[in-house]
Amino acid sequence: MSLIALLLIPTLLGIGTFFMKNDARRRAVLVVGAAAHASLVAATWAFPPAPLLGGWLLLDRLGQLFLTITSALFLAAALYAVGYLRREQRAAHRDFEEGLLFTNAPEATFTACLLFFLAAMTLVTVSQALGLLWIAIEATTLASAPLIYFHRHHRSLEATWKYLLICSVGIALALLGNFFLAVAASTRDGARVPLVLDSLIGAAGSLHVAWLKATLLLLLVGYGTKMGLAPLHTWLPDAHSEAPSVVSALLSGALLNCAFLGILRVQQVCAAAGQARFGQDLFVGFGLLSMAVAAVFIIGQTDFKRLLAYSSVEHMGILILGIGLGGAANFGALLHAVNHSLTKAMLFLVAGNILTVYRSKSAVGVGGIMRVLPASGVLWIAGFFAITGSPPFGPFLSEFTILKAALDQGRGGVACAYLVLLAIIFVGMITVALGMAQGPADDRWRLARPSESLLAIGPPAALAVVVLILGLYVPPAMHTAIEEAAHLLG
Amino acid sequence: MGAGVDPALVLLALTSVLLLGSSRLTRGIRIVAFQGILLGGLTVAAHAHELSARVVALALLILALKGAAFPWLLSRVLQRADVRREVEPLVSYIISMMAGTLALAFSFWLSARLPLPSLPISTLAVPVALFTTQVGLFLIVSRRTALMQVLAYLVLENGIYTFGVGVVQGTPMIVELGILLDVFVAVFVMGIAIFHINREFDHIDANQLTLLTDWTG
Amino acid sequence: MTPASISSPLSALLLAPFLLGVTRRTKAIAAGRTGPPLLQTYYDLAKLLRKSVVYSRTTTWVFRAGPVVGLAAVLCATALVPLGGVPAPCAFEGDLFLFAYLLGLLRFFTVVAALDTGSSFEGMGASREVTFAALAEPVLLLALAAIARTVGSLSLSTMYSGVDATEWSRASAAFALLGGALVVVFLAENGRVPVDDPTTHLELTMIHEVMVLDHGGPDLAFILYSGVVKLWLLGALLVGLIVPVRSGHVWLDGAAAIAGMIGVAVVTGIVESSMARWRLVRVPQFLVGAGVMSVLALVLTRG
Amino acid sequence: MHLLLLAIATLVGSGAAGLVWARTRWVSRVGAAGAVAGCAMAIVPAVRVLAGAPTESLRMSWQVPYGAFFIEIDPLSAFFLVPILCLSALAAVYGAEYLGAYREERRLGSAWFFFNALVAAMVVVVVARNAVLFLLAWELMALASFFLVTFEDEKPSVRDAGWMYLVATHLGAACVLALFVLLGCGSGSLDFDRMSGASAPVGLLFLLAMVGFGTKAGFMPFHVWLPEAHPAAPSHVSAVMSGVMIKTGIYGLVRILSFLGPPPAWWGWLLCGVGLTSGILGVLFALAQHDLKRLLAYHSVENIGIIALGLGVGELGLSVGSAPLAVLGFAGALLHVLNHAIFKGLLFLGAGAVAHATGIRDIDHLGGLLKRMPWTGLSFLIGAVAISGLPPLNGFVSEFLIYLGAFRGALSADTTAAVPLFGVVAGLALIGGLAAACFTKAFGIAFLGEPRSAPAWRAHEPGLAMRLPMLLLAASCVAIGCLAPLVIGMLAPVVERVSGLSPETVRGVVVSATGPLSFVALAALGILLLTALLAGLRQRLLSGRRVEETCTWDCGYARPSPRMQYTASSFTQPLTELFGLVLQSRRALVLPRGLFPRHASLTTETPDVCAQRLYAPVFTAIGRGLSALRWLQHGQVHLYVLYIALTLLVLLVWKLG
Repeated sequence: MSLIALLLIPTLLGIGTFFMKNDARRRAVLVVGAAAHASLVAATWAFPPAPLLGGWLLLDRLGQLFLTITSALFLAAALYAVGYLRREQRAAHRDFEEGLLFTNAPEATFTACLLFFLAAMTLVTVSQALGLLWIAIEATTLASAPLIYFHRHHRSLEATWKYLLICSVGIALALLGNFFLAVAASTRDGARVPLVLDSLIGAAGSLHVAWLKATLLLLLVGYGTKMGLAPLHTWLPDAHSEAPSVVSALLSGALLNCAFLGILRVQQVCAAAGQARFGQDLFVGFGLLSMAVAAVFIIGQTDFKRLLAYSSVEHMGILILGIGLGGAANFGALLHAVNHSLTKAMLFLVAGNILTVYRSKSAVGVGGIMRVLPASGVLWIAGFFAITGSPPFGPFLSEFTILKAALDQGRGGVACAYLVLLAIIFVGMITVALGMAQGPADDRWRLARPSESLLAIGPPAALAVVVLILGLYVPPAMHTAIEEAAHLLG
Repeated sequence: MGAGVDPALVLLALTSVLLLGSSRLTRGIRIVAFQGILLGGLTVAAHAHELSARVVALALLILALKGAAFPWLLSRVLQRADVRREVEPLVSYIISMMAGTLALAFSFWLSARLPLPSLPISTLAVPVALFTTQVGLFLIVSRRTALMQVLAYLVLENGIYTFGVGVVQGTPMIVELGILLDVFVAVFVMGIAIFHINREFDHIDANQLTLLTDWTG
Repeated sequence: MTPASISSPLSALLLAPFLLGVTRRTKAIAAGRTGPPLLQTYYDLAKLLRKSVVYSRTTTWVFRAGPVVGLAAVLCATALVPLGGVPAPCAFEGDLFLFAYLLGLLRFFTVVAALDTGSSFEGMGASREVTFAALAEPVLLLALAAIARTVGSLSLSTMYSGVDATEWSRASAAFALLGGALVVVFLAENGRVPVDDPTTHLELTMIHEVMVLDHGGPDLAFILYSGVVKLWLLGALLVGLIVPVRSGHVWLDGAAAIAGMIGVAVVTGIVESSMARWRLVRVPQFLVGAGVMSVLALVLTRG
Repeated sequence: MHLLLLAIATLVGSGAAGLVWARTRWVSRVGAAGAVAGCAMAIVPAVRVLAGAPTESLRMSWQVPYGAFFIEIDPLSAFFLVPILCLSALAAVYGAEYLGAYREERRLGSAWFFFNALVAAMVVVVVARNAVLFLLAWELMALASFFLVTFEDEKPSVRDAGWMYLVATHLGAACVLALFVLLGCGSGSLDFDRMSGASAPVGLLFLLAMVGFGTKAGFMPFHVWLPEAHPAAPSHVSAVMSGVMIKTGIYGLVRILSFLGPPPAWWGWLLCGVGLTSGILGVLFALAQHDLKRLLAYHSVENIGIIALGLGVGELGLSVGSAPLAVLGFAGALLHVLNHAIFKGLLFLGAGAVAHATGIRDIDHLGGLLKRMPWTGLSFLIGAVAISGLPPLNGFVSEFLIYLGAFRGALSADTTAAVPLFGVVAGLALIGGLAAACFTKAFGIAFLGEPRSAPAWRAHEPGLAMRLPMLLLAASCVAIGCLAPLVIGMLAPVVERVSGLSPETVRGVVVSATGPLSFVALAALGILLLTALLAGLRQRLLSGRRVEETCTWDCGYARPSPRMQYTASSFTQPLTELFGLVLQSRRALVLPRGLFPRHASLTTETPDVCAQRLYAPVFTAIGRGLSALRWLQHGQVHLYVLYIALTLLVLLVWKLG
C-alpha cells in the first residue's frame, strides 16, 4: 500500500502544483510532498511494504537503499529550492555569459516537473519488472528535461537538446536490450519466463547465454549513457552545468544512481545465470575509462559546475569499477553510491550559493569565498576534500574499501591505475577549489555583504554533517542494510 | 504465421533505405509516417493466428501515434521553422546508401550470431529490425537538422519495435502502453525543444549548437 | 692520568709558542735576516696580556666571548691528542671526532666574533675561513679514519701508538698518502702559506689574520695562544704519523716526537719562504686533492 | 592510556572552543591553555613507558570497514610522543603572543582549532595500531597543517606554498595508503599486530614506505614542499611542523621497517644514499638562501638526511648482522630526531621572534639584533651551535653516535663495505662544516654588526610568552649535551623495538657506547668550566684597566656605514661558487654606469633544483598531454551519438564475434 502512496503522492502533488497560482503555496506543497515522501521512505525501513502488481513493484534492499538516497536528497533539494525560487523570482535576468536577457520557465512547470521527477525515480527503485524499470528510467529523462531548461537561454537549451537526444538514443538501445532479454528468457515452445527479477533469477539456468550477453551489452550501453559512463557521458557535463544548481544536485545525486540501478538489475540476472564474470570485466574497463576521461577534463577545468559534473563521471566510474571487482567491492561500491550522492548534491547546492553571489561559473572569476560567504566557503572546501576521498569524510572509507578489495583479489594493475587516477583528479579538483575559496575578497563582493540565508546553507550543511559522520562511523544498521544489498549482487 | 509479414518487413527495410537517400524533410516525415502504418499492419499480421481485441487496439494506437500524431506534430514544427530541405548532410546521400548496405550485411551477420530459441514470425524479422535500428542511429549521426534527428530517432524506435513485434510475443499490455507513452512524450518534448531552438537560434541545425564544449584548441 | 700521559698536553701548552718561534726564525734565516728570538711568541703573549683593550661600539658580548670559548675548546682538545707514541690523558673510542669538532667550535666562535665587528674585511676573512674549513674537516677525519683502519684501532692514542716501523713497512704507500693529506690539512687549518699568509699586510688577501683585526689585549693573547696550540696539535697528528718511533719508552718517544715537531716547524718555515701564497680559488682544489689522497689511502689499506 | 584519550579530547575540545569564541579576546588563551593541558596530560603515560613501565594498549571496536580503535604506547611511540608534546606545548605558549599581532585583521579561532587538531592528530599517528585509524590521523594531520600553512592566504605566495604542500603530502599519502593495504592484504583486519611483510614483495613495500613517508619527512627529492610551506606558516607552526611533524614520517618509516623483518643490504645503502643527498644538498641550498625561515626549512631537509644516514647505518648493521652498527645507527638517528626537534623548534621560534619584531625575513636587511633582542639572540646562538653539531651541545651527541656506528662498521667490515661507510663519515663531516658555515652566516648577519634597515633599528625583545619557550629549549640543548650517557640509556628499549634485537645485545652495545659518551659529556662540562674560568681570568686582567669604545677599525676607513657590511650573499659566495653546478643560482647584476653611477645592484636567488628541473617539467607535460585530449568534448551532438553507436558496435563485435 505504501508503495502506491510513494508513487502517487509526488504524481498527484505534481499535477496539483502545475495548476496552482500562488507561488508561496506551491513551494509549501513541494516541501510537504518531499517531507511526506521522505517520512514514508523512512517508514519502509520499519515496516517493509507489501509487493504490488504480482511482484512487479517490490522494494528489495537494493531499491530501498537507492530510494532512501533519492528521497533524502529530494527533501534537501526541496528545502533549498524554496529559497532558490525566491531568489530567482525576477522578470528577466541578465545572462552573465552572453549578456543577453532571459526569463525563467514558469515556476509551476518547474515545481511540477520536480515532483514528477521524484515519482519517476521512485518508480525506478521499486519496479522489479525490467520493462517497467525501462519505462521509469525513460520517464526520468522526460521529467528532468524541462528542469534543465529552467533558465531559458541558449546554453541551457542546447544542453537540454543534447540531454534529450543522447539519453533517448541510449534508452532506446536499452529497450532493444529488454527485448533481447525477453528472447533470452523465452523457451522453444514460445512460452516465456516473465521479465520480473525474481522469476528471472529463479529460472536463470534456462536463459539463453548468447542473448543474455547481448542483453547485458545493450543495457550497459543504454543505461550507461544515462549513468554517464565514458565515452557515453557526453551529455552529462553540459546538462549539469546548465541546469539550476538544485536540479544538478538531483541529477548527479539521484538520477545517475537510478541508471546505475538499472545496470545492477541486469547484472543480478547475469550473476544468477553464472555469467557474472562476463559483465564484470566490462565494468572494470568502463570504470577505469570513465575515471581517466574525467581526469582529462578535470585537470585545468575552469568552469566549476562542469568540474563537479566530470567528478560525477569519475565517481560513476568508481561505482561501476567496484561492481566489476565484485566481492567486498560490491559493498564498497554501494557505500560509495551513498557517500557520493550526499557529497555531490551538497557541493552542487553550495555551487548554487556561489553562483548567485558571484554570477560567474568560471573559477577564475571567483575568489575569496571564505571571506565573502564564510559558511558556503567552509562547506565548499569540506565538500571538495570529501569528494576527492580525503579523511575524515565518507568517500574515503568507500574508496578505501574498493582499493582493498582490488588488492585482495591481486589485481595490482587495476589498483595502481585507480590510485593514480584518484591522485590526478585530487590535484585537479583541489586546485580549483582552493583558488576559489582562498585569497583576498574582491571589494565588489565584500562591500555587497551578501547574506547567507538558512534555506541556502541549511540543506548542504546537513548533508555535509552526514558525510562527515559517515566518514567517522558507519551505523551498524546501515552497514547491515548495505551488506544485504551487496549480497543481492552475488 | 500471418500473410503479409514478409512484405511488410521488406517494405520497412526499403523505406529505411529510401530515407537514407532523401533530402527533403517533408518526404522524410511522410516516409516515417508510412513506416508507422506499416508497423500497425505488422502488429496485426504478427498475431494473425490469435487475433484479439487487445492486439487490434494496440495496432490502432500505433497507427494513430506513429502514422498520424507524430507526422502532424513534426510538420507543424517544420512549418514554424520553415526549413524545406535537409541542410547539406555530413555524409553524402550516396555514401549513406552504401553505409546502409553495410548495415544490412552487419545485421544479417549479427542475427546469425544470435540463434533464436523460438521461431520468429519471419526469418527476416531480426535482420530487418536490426537494420532499421542501425539506419536510425546512422541518420542521427549523419544528419544536421534537429528535425531530421527526431525522425531518425523515430526510425530507431520503429526498428526496435519491429524486433519486439517480430520476435517477442506476448509483451504485457501495460509495458507496451508504457513504451508507447514514453515514445510519444519523448517526441512531443523534442518537438517543443525544436520550437525553442528555432526561436532562440533562428535555425534548427543541431550541429551549430556548440556553445558547450571543453575544446578550446 | 699517569704523569706520562699528562706530558703530551703539558708539552702542547708549554712548547706550542716555541714552535711558532722556530718557524719565524727559519723564515728569517732563509730571508737572510736575524729574525726575532725563538721565544718571541712568549714575549708577545705576555705583553698582550698586560695591555688594555679598545672595543668597537658595534660589538657585543659575542665579540668578547669569541676568544674565550675558542681557547677553552682548544685546551680541551689538548687532552685528546697523543704526542707520537705518548698517549693522551683522555683516550676513548671516536675521540678523533670530538677533536675535529672542538676545532670546529673554535672556528665557529672566531667567525662570529669577526662578524660581530660589522667590518666587511673581517666578514671576508670569516667567509673564507668557513669555506676552507668545510672542505678541510672531511679530509682530516678521512685521513685519521684511514690511519685508524690500517692500525685497526678506534681512538687517537691507541692508533698512533700502533703506527710503528712495521706498520710503515706494511702500509707505506697508504701512510705516505695520508702524510701528504695531513700536511695539507696542517697548512690549511693553521692558515700557513700557500693557503694563507699570516704575515701579509694586505687585508684583502688575509684569511685568519683579518678576522682578528679588531681584537687586542688579553683577547688577542687568547687568540694567539689558541692559534699556536692548534698548530701544535695538528702538527702532533702529522708527526705521530711520519715519525714512527715507538720504543714503548715514554721519554724516548716523547723526545722523538718533539724533535719531529720542530722539524715540521722548520719545514713550514722553509715552505713559507720558498713559495708564495696561492690564489684563493686554488685552495679548494688543493684541499679536494688531499681528500682524494686520503680516499686512495683508504682503498690501499686492507682491513 | 585513558589519560591519553582525555588529552586528545582536551585538545580537540579546546580547539572547538577556540572556534566558538573566535571573536573574543580569549581565543588565544583558550587555545593555548587547551594545548598545554592536553600535552601535559598526554606526556604522563609516555614518560611512564619510557621509564620502563610495560607497554599500554587499548582496543575498542569502531564501526568503519576494516577499522578498529586500537592504540598502544610502546617505547617507540613514547619516544616520539615526548618531543611532539613538549614542542607543541611550548609552541602553543609562544603562539598565544605571536598570533596576537594578527588579532585585528583575522579571526584566530580557526588557527587555534587547526593547531590543536594538528597536535592531536600527531599524537594519534604515533599511537595508532590500526591502518584505518593511522591513515585517518595521518590525513587529518596533513589537512590541519595545510590550513595552518595557508593562515595568511591572501598572499599568493602563501597560497602557492599551500597548494604545493597539499599536493605533495597527498601523493605521499597515496603511497602510504597502498603500503598499508598491501601489508594487510588478504587479512580481514588492518591492525598492526596482524601485519607482516609476507603479503607482498618486501622490496616494493620498502620503496612505498620510502616514498610515502619520505615525502612527509622531506627526503630528497620529495622535499620540494618543505622549503615552500615552512616559511609560509606562522612561526610557531613552522616550529611544530619542522620540529616534530615531519618526524612522523620517520616514525612511520621506522614502524614499517619493524614489520618487514630482516632487511637486505641495499635498503641500508639506499637510506645512506638518500641521507647523504638530502644532507649535503639540503645544507647547500640552505647556504644559498637569504630568507631566514627558508634557510631553516632547508636545514630540516639536511637534518632529516642525517637521521636517514643513521637509519641506513642501522639497517646495514642488521643486514650484515653486526649489532654495534645497528644499535649505534638507530640510537643516533632516534636521538637526532629528539635533538632536531629541540634546536629546530628553537631556531624557528627565534626566526619568528625576529619576524615579529622587524617584519623582515630576509637576513640581508637585518643585523645588530643581538643588542636589541638579547635573549632571543642568545637562544638563537645556542640553537645555531647545536644544529652545527658542535660540542658541548646536543647536536654533537647524536652525530657522534652515528659517527661511532659508521666508524666501527668501517673498521670491522671489508674494504667494499668500508669505503661507503667512510663516505658516510666524510659526508657527515662535510655536512657539519657546511652547517657551521651556514649558521655563522645566519647568526652573524642577522644578529651581529649594525642594522641594515630601519625596522631592524627599531627591533625590540618580545614578551615573556615568546621568550620563555626559546630559553627552555636552549636550556635543554645544553642539558642533553652534558647528560649524553644517561640519554642513550633511555634509548635502549626504543632501539630494541626498532632493531628487533634482543635486549641484552642492545644493552651490551649501549654500555660499550656509554664510555665514549661519558667522555663527550666530560668534554662538554670541561668546555663550559674552562670558558667560565677563562672569562674570569679575562675579567681579572681587564679589571682596573682602561676599556675604550670606538668605531670598528675598518682598516683605516673613516666612517664605515651599515650598508658597507658584509652581506649573507657575499659571505657564502665562495661556497656557492664552488657548488654552483648543483645550486644553479640565478643572479641579476646591474653594473654601475657612467662617471657618477646612480644605481647598481646584484640580486641572487636559488630556486629548488628538484622543483625546477624535475617536477615542473613533468607536471607541465601531463597538463599539455591531457589538454590535447579535450577535443573529445567538442560539442557536436551527432558525434556524441556516434560515440554511443561505436561503443555498442565494438562491444557487440568483440564480445559476440
